[in-house]
Amino acid sequence: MRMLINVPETVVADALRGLAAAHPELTVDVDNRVVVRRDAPVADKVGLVSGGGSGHEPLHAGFVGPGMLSAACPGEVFTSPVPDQMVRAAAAVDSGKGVLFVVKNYTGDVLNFDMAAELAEDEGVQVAKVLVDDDVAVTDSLYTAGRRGTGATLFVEKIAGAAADEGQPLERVEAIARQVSGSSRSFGVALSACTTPAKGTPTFDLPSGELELGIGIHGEPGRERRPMMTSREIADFAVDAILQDLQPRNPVLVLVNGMGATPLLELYGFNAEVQRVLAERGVAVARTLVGNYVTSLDMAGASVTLCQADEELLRLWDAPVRTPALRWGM
Amino acid sequence: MRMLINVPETVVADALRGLAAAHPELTVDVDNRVVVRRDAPVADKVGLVSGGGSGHEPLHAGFVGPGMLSAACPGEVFTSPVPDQMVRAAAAVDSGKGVLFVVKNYTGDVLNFDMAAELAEDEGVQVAKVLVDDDVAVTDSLYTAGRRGTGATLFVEKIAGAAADEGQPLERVEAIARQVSGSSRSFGVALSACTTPAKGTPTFDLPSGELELGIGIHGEPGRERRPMMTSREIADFAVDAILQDLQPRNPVLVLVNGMGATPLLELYGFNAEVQRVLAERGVAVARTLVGNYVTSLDMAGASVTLCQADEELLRLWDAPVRTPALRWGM
Amino acid sequence: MFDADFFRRWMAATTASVDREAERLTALDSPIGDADHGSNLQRGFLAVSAALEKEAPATPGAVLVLAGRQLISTVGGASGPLYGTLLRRTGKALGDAAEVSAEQLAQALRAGVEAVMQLGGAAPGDKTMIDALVPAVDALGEGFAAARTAAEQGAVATTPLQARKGRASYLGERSIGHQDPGATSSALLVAALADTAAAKEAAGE
Amino acid sequence: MFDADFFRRWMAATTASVDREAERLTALDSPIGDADHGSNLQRGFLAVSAALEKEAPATPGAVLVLAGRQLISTVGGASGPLYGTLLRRTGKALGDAAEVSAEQLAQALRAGVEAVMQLGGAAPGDKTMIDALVPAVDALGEGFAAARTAAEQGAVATTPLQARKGRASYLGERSIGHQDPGATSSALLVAALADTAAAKEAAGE
Ligand SMILES: Nc1ncnc2c1ncn2[C@@H]1O[C@H](COP(=O)(O)OP(=O)(O)O)[C@@H](O)[C@H]1O
Ligand SMILES: Nc1ncnc2c1ncn2[C@@H]1O[C@H](COP(=O)(O)OP(=O)(O)O)[C@@H](O)[C@H]1O
Ligand SMILES: [Mg+2]
Ligand SMILES: [Mg+2]
Ligand SMILES: [Mg+2]
Ligand SMILES: [Mg+2]
Repeated sequence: MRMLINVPETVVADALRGLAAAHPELTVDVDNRVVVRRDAPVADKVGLVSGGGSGHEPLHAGFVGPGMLSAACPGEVFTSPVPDQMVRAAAAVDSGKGVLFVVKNYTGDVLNFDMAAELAEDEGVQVAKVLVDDDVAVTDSLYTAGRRGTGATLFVEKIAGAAADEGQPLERVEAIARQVSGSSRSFGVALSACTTPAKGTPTFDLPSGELELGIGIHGEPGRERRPMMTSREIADFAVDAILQDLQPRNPVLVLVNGMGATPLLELYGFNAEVQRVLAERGVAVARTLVGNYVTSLDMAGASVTLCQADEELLRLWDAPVRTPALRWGM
Repeated sequence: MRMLINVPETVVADALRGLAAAHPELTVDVDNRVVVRRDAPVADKVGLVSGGGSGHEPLHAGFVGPGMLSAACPGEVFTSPVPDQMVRAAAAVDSGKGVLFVVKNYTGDVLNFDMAAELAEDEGVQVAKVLVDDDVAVTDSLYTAGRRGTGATLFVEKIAGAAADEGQPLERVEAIARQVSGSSRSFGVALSACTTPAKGTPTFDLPSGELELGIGIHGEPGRERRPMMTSREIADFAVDAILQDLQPRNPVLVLVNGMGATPLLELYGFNAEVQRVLAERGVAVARTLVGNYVTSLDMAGASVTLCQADEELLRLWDAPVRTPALRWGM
Repeated sequence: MFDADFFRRWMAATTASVDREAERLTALDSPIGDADHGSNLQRGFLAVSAALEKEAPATPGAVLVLAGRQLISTVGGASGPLYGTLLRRTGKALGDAAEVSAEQLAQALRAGVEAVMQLGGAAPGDKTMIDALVPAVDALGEGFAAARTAAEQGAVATTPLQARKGRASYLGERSIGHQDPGATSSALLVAALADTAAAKEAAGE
Repeated sequence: MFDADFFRRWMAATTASVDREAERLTALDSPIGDADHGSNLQRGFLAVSAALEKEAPATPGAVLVLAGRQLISTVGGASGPLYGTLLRRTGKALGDAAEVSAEQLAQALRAGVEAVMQLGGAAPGDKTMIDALVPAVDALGEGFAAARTAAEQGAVATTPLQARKGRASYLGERSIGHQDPGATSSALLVAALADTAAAKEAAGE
């Protein structure tokens, strides 16, 4: 097993201890698995709570801080957290203005956050929820669990986080989060599977020289396997898959996201091709972010997320943010 | 070949185009391979120029910006850049106060930067050089090319960059850079080899279940191969190797650096073990940075760098920085 | 009649069997899922067993409610709320009785399975745990052994299905040809029930 | 006597042979280096050939000076400055003469090799290009064929050595048992010289 770990059982707890050591500006409750910005609850501010399985770092704990999440609940690797964590997080960040749960659309996440919302409301916290389901590789139909939540999570958390920091009320923060989620679409490819600590071997076999199109962020295979494509071809395929679903009129935010093991050198090169195809399709680009943000352990590959941004979303995107993984303006 | 590229020959140029698209605050000369902060030359400020082979991203181009490098010169993958690039960079950033070259100690980098320094001085630019050679896995003796430059490069570039931004003169910036370099030591391990685009297959064979101790950042094997160790054991080994060479009296800066393909989840867990052993050895920690900063393409593994920091270095470390990969305080 | 102790033994048997089969469950969850089902249930049922030992609830209903709550609080993922709801709602349906009949148990289990269907929205044929649970509950009238067989057959019968719920559904047609991990673990749960009942009978209780 | 055209042909022959052997050179640079030597020299000599075609320098010295400058400007790494210096300093030592003798060439090459030793600080036995270049220059008195053989033997003889210069030195004892890529490419350079001289002779020049 090629892993820098002690034993699979303590991977998440170990990471939380390491996170705490590196980030004194966060309160890390290792036992209960809740990461909260140290100054929470911030008076008169809507709390923003997200969470999900571990293995997607820096998502979500790396996005906790001023201008973004108030708290994050990391589950076991690729396993959504339990309601107890979310209830605890909600209680820790609620200033009385309510809490928004940002939920990636996976059966597990949805069910656990739903349960948590009920429990938190029982404890007197006003809770709203927004679902992120941006992955166009999955048909959103009666015959699936709906589209998966992937890269757009970053856009939702950043932009809703900025709205919350401005002091906007829960309904507004929720509406903005919903707008971002609704205007964002993603498509991902894998050049290798990933290896979870619990399993210790790759989640699927992908011979060198082939790639998976339309993968998610949990080491599951994609919709289709093909002979290896060039960066140019992949960019064409991914962007066109998105544009089939989302016809942006406004300039877009672009996230070119690495799945974990793809070198930044390749990721920037891939971004060049993504920008080229967007220009060819007449899509204007307002901002571009390139990096490993919503990962799938040691999977090689990348995803593209586009978010159609109006003036307000752009202003909120540009607003200051100070988290371990995303920082600007302060 | 599991790579998100077009052809090996254009990897660096493609990446520079993608960098330019994502970072309008940088001037990227793709043909001549020079990345310069857009506002250069900054009046009355020493210029800070570094560079080296590509494949270590975000190093160096990701560290260009206020508070850090004035310019970076990316070479081919794992191949130091040519003097022409450095001369061009020096000319672009010199405000008349001179330029400091930050050079990682590899024969190629040293020779090319030496030639560039001569040529730049011929063109009237005052040039000083600082060598980074922090890797304790290599004995610094007559029988080697000296210690390699690895993770400490980040400390040198950040701290010297802050000194330059304060308007300190070339001799001071150089002296501070030299102090940081002299007070920093690193040790790295690989859990897998990496694959260069030119070769297309892993640079060495590392069976799963074994690891390489004392690796550099160029896909070369380390000093020793061993059966797989736990995160705890690796932290003990790496920190002790460093402490054998560097007995810090002051609190240290800690960099827990990923080689590229090791998930952040594991890296944070490894940081927990690094902090534990430092505490056990009585070494106080002033600041900790965890992430993929000085990488080796898609190599799995990590390195630890310690820098003994006095008050001034700590102040300069904390000073604002705004680059693609390192940002705080502004 | 079945008392609280019987239900504790059922849970213990499930814990043992999930622990034994964890790797297989995770392996089944690799090609069409995210390779965590085995470790999820292992973690959950170990917590269930620990809690039952500590609190020792006095009624069948209380045993299952506690077990369900433990699963919800420790498993996460899709299977945590679903299995948690199964046991919790089965337990609730059993009420406060100190002992319950086989028929009461069958009825309560049906209520539990229906709660799972409502929560997760899955119907038979969607390639989920429902495909083992519904046949098991249907067969329970013919005895525990019949339920066990029905659950096992139901699990095996998920192989040719295309998933319509859970993360296997993302794969579309590629989900065909793989046995569903949740249906497989449901068969383990039912088998543990049958084993526990057989042991009770053998002991002449 | 050797004119500018001879030196251009030597460079062209080197380009062709480096191009042909690039993969092998990179492969040699993998176990004890960073897997770039082949592509480094390929890039460099292609640039050399392009520049020579464009500028067509009139003297042997000017050909080598231009070639050396091209290598310095396009190769990078350790081999760029070292090979660049080798050719540039050899060219400088040849001066402005329109034609040079074999003896003048041998002397100039010695000066070039010495410049490389000074720049890189390597001595014979350090497992570098020097281990092919020095024997070649020593043997040049006995003719080009002898130099070729000496360079090839010198390259092969690096295998049992422990590297003391360049990145192979980081490996310590683990560098033993691998042939040095730079010594191998130096042997190609000398072989190209010998081939060019043999072709000249065959053409009765
Ligand atoms: N909507 C649903 N209704 C019923 N069962 C479901 C549903 N979604 C998933 N499952 C079951 O859960 C199992 C997966 O559980 P597990 O791997 O623990 O959770 P996750 O899918 O979150 O990783 C599937 O094999 C399936 O049997
Ligand atoms: N100090 C030195 N003196 C002479 N030759 C050297 C020296 N260092 C390295 N070399 C030669 O350079 C070769 C490596 O070249 P190359 O791979 O192109 O550069 P790099 O080592 O920078 O990747 C080695 O095989 C060796 O022959
Ligand atoms: Mg899961
Ligand atoms: Mg090199
Ligand atoms: Mg699963
Ligand atoms: Mg090399």
